[in-house]
Amino acid sequence: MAETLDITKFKSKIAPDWCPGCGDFGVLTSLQKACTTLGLDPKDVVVVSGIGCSSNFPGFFGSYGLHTLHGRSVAVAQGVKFANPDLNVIMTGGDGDGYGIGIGHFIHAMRRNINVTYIVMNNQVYGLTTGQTSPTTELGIQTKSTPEGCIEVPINPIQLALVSGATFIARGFSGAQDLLAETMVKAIKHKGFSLIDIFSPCVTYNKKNTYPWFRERVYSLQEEKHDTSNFDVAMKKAEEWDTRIPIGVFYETTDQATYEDLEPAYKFGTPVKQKLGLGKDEITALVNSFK
Amino acid sequence: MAETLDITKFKSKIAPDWCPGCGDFGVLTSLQKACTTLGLDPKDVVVVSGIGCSSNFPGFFGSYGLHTLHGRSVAVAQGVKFANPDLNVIMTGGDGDGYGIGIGHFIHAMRRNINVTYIVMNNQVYGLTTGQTSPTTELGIQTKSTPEGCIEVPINPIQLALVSGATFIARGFSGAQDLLAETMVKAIKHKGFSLIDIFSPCVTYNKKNTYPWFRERVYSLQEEKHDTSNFDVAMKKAEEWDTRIPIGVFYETTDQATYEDLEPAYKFGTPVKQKLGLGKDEITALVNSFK
Amino acid sequence: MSSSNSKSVIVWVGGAAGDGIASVAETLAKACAREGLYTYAYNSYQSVIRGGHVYMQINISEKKVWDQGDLTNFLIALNLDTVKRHGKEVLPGGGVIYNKEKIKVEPSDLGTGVADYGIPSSTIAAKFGKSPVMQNTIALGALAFLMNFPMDAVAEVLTSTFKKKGDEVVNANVGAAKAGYDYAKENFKPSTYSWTLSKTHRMFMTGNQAIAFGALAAGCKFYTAYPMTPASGVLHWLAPRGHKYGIVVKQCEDEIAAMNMAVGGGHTGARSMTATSGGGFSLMTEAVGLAAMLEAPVVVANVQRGGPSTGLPTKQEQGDLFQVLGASQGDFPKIIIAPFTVEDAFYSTVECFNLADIYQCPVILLSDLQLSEHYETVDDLDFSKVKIDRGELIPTTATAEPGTYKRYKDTPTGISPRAIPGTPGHMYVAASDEHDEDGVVISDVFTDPVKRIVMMNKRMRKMDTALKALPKPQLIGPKDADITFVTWGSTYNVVRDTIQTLEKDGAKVSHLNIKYIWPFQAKEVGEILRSCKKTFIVEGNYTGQMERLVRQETGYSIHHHLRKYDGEPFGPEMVIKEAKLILKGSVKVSELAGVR
Amino acid sequence: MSSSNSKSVIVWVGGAAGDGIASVAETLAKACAREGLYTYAYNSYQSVIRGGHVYMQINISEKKVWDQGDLTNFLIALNLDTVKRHGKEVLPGGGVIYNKEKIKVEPSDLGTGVADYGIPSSTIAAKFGKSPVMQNTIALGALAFLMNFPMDAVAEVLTSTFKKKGDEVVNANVGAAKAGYDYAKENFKPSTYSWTLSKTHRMFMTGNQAIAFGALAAGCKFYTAYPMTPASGVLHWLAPRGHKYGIVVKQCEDEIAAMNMAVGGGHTGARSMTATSGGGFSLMTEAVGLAAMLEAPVVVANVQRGGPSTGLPTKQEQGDLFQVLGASQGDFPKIIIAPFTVEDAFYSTVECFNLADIYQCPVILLSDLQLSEHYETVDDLDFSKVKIDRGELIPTTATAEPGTYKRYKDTPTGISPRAIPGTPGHMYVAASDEHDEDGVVISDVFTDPVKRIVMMNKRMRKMDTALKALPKPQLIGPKDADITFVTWGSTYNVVRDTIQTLEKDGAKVSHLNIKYIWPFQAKEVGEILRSCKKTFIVEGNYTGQMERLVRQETGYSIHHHLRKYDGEPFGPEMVIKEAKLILKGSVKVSELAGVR
Ligand SMILES: Cc1ncc(C[n+]2csc(CCOP(=O)(O)OP(=O)(O)O)c2C)c(N)n1
Ligand SMILES: Cc1ncc(C[n+]2csc(CCOP(=O)(O)OP(=O)(O)O)c2C)c(N)n1
Ligand code: SF4
Ligand code: SF4
Ligand SMILES: [Mg+2]
Ligand SMILES: [Mg+2]
Repeated sequence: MAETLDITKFKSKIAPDWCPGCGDFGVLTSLQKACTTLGLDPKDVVVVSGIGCSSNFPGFFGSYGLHTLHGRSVAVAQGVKFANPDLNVIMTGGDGDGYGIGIGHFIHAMRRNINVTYIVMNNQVYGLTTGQTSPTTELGIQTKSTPEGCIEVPINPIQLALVSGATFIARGFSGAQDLLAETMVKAIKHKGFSLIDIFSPCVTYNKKNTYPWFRERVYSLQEEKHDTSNFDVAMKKAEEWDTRIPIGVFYETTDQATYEDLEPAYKFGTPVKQKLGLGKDEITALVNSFK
Repeated sequence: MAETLDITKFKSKIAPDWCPGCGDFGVLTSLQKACTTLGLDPKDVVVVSGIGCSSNFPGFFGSYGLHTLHGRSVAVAQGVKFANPDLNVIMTGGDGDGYGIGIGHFIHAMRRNINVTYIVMNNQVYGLTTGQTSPTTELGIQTKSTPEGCIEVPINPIQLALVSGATFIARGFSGAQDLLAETMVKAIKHKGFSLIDIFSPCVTYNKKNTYPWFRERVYSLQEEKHDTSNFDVAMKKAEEWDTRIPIGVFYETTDQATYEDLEPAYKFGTPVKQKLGLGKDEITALVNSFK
Repeated sequence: MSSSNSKSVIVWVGGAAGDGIASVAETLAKACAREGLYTYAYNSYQSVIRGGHVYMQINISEKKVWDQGDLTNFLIALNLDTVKRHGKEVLPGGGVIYNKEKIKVEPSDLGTGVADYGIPSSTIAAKFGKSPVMQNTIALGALAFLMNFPMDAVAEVLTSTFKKKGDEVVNANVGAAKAGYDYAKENFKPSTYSWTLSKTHRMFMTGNQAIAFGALAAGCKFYTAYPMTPASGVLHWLAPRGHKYGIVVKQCEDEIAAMNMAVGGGHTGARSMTATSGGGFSLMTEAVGLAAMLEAPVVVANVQRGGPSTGLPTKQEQGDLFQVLGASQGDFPKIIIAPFTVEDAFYSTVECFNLADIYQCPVILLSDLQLSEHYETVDDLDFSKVKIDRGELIPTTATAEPGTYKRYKDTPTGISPRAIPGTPGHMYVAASDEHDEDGVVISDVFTDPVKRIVMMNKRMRKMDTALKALPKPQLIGPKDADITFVTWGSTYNVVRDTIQTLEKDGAKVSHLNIKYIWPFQAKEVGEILRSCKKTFIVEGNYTGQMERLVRQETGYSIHHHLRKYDGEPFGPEMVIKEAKLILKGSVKVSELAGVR
Repeated sequence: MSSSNSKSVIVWVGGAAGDGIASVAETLAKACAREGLYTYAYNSYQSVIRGGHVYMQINISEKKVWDQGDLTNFLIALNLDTVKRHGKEVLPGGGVIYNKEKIKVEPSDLGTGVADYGIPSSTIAAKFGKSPVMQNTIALGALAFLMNFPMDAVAEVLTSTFKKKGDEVVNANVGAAKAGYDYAKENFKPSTYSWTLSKTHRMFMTGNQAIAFGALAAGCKFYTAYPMTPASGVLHWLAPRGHKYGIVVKQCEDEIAAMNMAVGGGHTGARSMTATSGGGFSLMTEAVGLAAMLEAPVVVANVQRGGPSTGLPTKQEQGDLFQVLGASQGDFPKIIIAPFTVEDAFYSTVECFNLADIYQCPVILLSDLQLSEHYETVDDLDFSKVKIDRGELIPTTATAEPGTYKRYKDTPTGISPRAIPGTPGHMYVAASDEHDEDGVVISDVFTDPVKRIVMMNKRMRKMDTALKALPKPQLIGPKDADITFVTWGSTYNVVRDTIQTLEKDGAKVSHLNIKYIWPFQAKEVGEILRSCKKTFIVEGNYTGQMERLVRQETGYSIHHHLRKYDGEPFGPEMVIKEAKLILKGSVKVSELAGVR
């Protein structure tokens, strides 16, 4: 992506207050680049987050934003999209927010194949609450809430998305910004539910999954000419961890109709743009239907 | 399973009030057979349900029971198991209860590989609330809440369980009771989280997925010598629908430690059986730790 | 109630779930409505799909009926259980209609003066196909004769109901009804009833239908829900109409999603609503606070049922008042409205959407099972009263100097002009964390106590503004009444009925119904109650929640109360009885009444 | 507060999150505690992990300290921002301690009579390794000299703190502290402070630690939680102790799971608890009603923080009273207790577990951020007061004729002997639907109104039984006081402080603290308040929730109130000021006070 890109349009007046070195900085810049590249108008972009360090994202991004409840970004964001499908709706949040308390909304939103993009800053820990275990914390990792080591098998967001009907499934690393920005461009362009699970290291509370740890392991699926239309291969790739970890697009399909394609009410146009109230004849017809 | 089996021990004084022909009758009998076959003592069995027609199950079963909140059976049941791992904890409920509102608890319980058995009476509809769409309703099906047809891709419980860490994953059909009872025996014997997703037709509100519809399609994985240790094949088998639908055990593993194996507090014995209160020395040590 | 008015009749239809009780009852009620009679039908059903004991109570009169009444004149019994349970509740002069080839009724099952209207329904039904519900239609025909109601009216309704199923079905049903009518004519003594039929066609609807219709009329464009009795009726009415009127009707994965989606939709500019009952509302409370903090308009209906917990899923109660008052943590602006009649449920719903837009806060419509699920004839609605007020909504065509727009501007009314996503030059972030006028959160770098106070005061000021604007509570009846009833929600109706009777007996009675529950109109309610001689509150819960709220907000303790929490609705008889005792002075006033 | 007592001192340590403020403060406070001084430390922090403005207020005295005080004697400023924000809040005679090689302080930054204690900390620190926090230790040493506090005491704490890190670290820290002490000795004027050090070792703990310790002492065997400020401290204390004391400590996927699991654990016979703050409590409410209906013992703590919604995550408020009162639909038995000191938090938690077992219902421990997160010296706890009462629990060895056991037996107390799963012959199903004495649900076939009433009354009767047994509220102070304070939760402490000052000035003052919030002790509270001349409630919320609850339950309107909702705790000064105005009669009484 051209380094000369002028992303000021998507900058907010607020400087991010993440810890110096936090992975979320890279995610922020990448999304600013992606939206700029796509030539989006900030007024037509709504970034919706939950609660967490990563969920402070909208405050640092220059567009309409919603900073909602812990675990509810996906629910609120769908409400935004249902009400006004013309908007570009992007959800940003953390692993605890999305895969922990919010997992129900996440899975059901994917079933709907609603046309939104979900960006998860996965640092495998609860940052804002000062370092407890998260649904993606590795087995054995000691945290404030698991001093004897985590004993729950971590969630595999990619596989979960694959079996739940998401139609664009990718992974990023905030240490590989250009690839990340490119992936975001694809995700936002994609019609249907797109997920980008991003390794966004927590330099304060995650002493294992650090920048160097990921740098040693990550490789680009696209460079390896991975076939993004093959569900089974995507499932296999999603198993890789420990030694080699793939980033980039795992799976992509446009065979599945989007919610917007199927919702019958939209034939009257965008809900927020319809004129309200009933006409005389409509009233008479409705009143008679009760007689 | 021997037809001579005397299941009275697991019968309750209450006659089920399900609609005549409801699939849940077959599930009830099968579990009574399974528990009898396993020689369990009713006092050591706790059946925990949510809310729904299927969730009325514990009232008709002769053991300890809990009839909790819609979507919360898995959460409450884990509490029961954590407090007293010596009990046989069985969760019974519906597709809406478990895969809709309760999906978060379902997935996180599987990650824990906690040693409980989850029996889902999947009728692909909301029965007790008189026939709305459910997370397993097929695309296009008309219900009270989707008069124009359901437009959300149904959940695939088997695949969801496979990627979420469940260690025993099976499917049953209440029209094939002996196989179902056998499967239940295996599931309850299994150490770790076991799921049985059961086709339990709603004769009142589901006019498509009926007994005949299933009878024409279901076949036993075990008769086809399916390799239950092969994750990938299980994933493939779980894709089959429309024409041929597999029932029986999809996947089974004992490689994964159970929650009971890993929880350090259990070295003091079953929580409910420990004596309560602190000893003199413990008190002194704790008090001094604050000084 | 019937006994006090000869030009009225009460009919009960009882049997098991699945016996087709609702359709018998609806046909009868519709026929009456079309002939110009008033009807009120309350269905007492259970949380089971087949079986159990279900009975529909239909109160029919030439004058407006306020409730289901107490005892019945006619009982259509579709099974023996119904005879055993209700045979003794039939009034002298009335009778029990049943299939004598299926049910064996002992004289001892019926009270004295109650006729045995056994019919060989199976034999008769055989002539009209083998549908088991045909005997219900026969009973209906017999009833028409016994209450001296025009058979044609019944036939007409049956025709319109079954016409989509073809002539054969229509003829079978009409034929069966006529056969029932004729059998009764030949075998039973002629009816004492006589009716002046105005022929005015009235609407016949439930409270839930009125709420749903109100939402449609108010321009609701996004309705989310998770099914829950007794709120599902709203979903069931809107779902088939969404694609006809451009409303996105969405069944969600749970109530948390339903509420949070509605907040998102409301924030984005679509009039959004969700409805549930107490259990689902529990899960919505966190997002109620969210809406208040984002200042997003949203309407949420809680249709109360019997609690606690899963409780009595199909039964009447008014036990969620404290729940909605305490919904979500902290202090924040919210509006709570309790509709009290079917008509009012329609208008109140429209009002909820307007108030949500004007005050940019969550508005809770607090209904109850009886109000929401009973059927009633409704006089024509006045659509000129249906006005749409979006409040201080900035047009999406507007522009502003970048960085100048303050979403949460501190204003004298507390209301800040609102821009929705898509509006040029007005970008902001709406945050659930405390924020400054421009929306920037203040909880991370330094939680400035001064800014915090400004924002708290601004939000809460909206309630002072609302208090000035809301319609004032009105005392119905004479200033010098001997007794003043206090009600909220559906109990308004049984009390109206009671008051008619008491007034007939010459009592001076007044009535205060509390519709606007929050912000509470403490000054007006306090003044009204303090001006009354004897105050008497009738509400459907154990702890007297409204009685307590009134004391909390006004310091005034209501003298007497009648509470019910057995799941069944109030009947006029028990209210009249208590009121008369109070008038006689033979009920001691509640402990706190009168103390300071 | 310091000004009123020469034998006390207030120290503030300010900087950014991550500067190591807590450790400086803790070392100081611990040292004081070990020497026999009383300390109270309140940390004002933000919802950010690094940066932002954080400052710890430490109040130290020979006599018990009740709060953080108002202004400070010494300010240790770790960054310039701190000097700018607080320089003017240092009392005359005090001073600002800082690294003059890093920060440039203008005389105008400080008030008159405030000394500039700049230290070349960077240079000095260099001798003791390159850890950036070393300069904090130097400042601490300097402070020891300036407040005339034994250097050895500080050294001792540093030694015990760092000994696990090895001698090198110990020596570096002790060395740095000494160097700071020496530098101050050479360059600053000698201290005016003098201390009588009793050397009594006291515990130094937070309210959350007291709650967690109480749970451990009460035999809690199952603790579930989802992290949430300011309740996480309980989880953080219990987690590392679970495997040492046989407690299953479980972080769950959300608060819904945390609460429902705890209900399951409690039902099964393990003493179970969960803790959260308002937002998480919103999600728990449905299961609060579940516990009440199953009659399962469970303890849930709501540690209040600034609301509404996400609000002020790290700030003080008492805004969730209505939320806990309205938790879940319908009417059901619940007990709500608000601990008021760190000691009481310990005893109250034990009490909660006993009450949960005795009354077989949910017990809510309602704490607040200030009480739960401030550090305080605590006099030795009396463990003879720690009794474990399981209530009417049937031994698992018991047997019964199959079918004879009635889990929900209707008894005079409302309490039914309770069998847990695994007990022979006592099998039953606990249902959230309304049920009969034997547990069989009555909501499906026929919702028998009579049975329903029996069960409702039985459950609610437990609250009458509890009301008789709960310790009665006590008025502290003279019967004929000129002013009576009313408090709940942490405001008890600042009011105790205030009262000492007022009494010094000769005022007759009394105090009623409300600990048992539900069931509300209406009779006693009402009688006490009505016997008082002037009543004055101090609470930390906008709407005066306790003031309203008192009126609701007693009909009595408190005369005056002081409310705070800016996120910061009450300081004694503002309370004293208001109290004096009230005593002077120059504050008009609240509108409702006195009216009936
Ligand atoms: C209902 C509710 N429960 C708990 C919290 C407390 N909380 C805030 S952020 C957070 C988790 C943050 O973890 P994650 O989502 O991974 O974001 P991160 O800080 O790691 O970026 C929690 C538990 C809350 N705000 N609301
Ligand atoms: C919190 C909450 N929301 C909604 C309901 C209403 N409700 C009861 S059962 C049910 C769904 C039942 O469907 P399912 O779980 O599939 O069971 P089935 O009746 O089909 O066997 C719903 C929505 C409830 N009881 N509680
Ligand atoms: S705590 Fe972790 S996630 Fe949060 S800002 Fe710091 S580095 Fe980032
Ligand atoms: S409605 Fe369906 S699920 Fe419920 S009892 Fe009847 S057949 Fe079974
Ligand atoms: Mg995280
Ligand atoms: Mg179902």
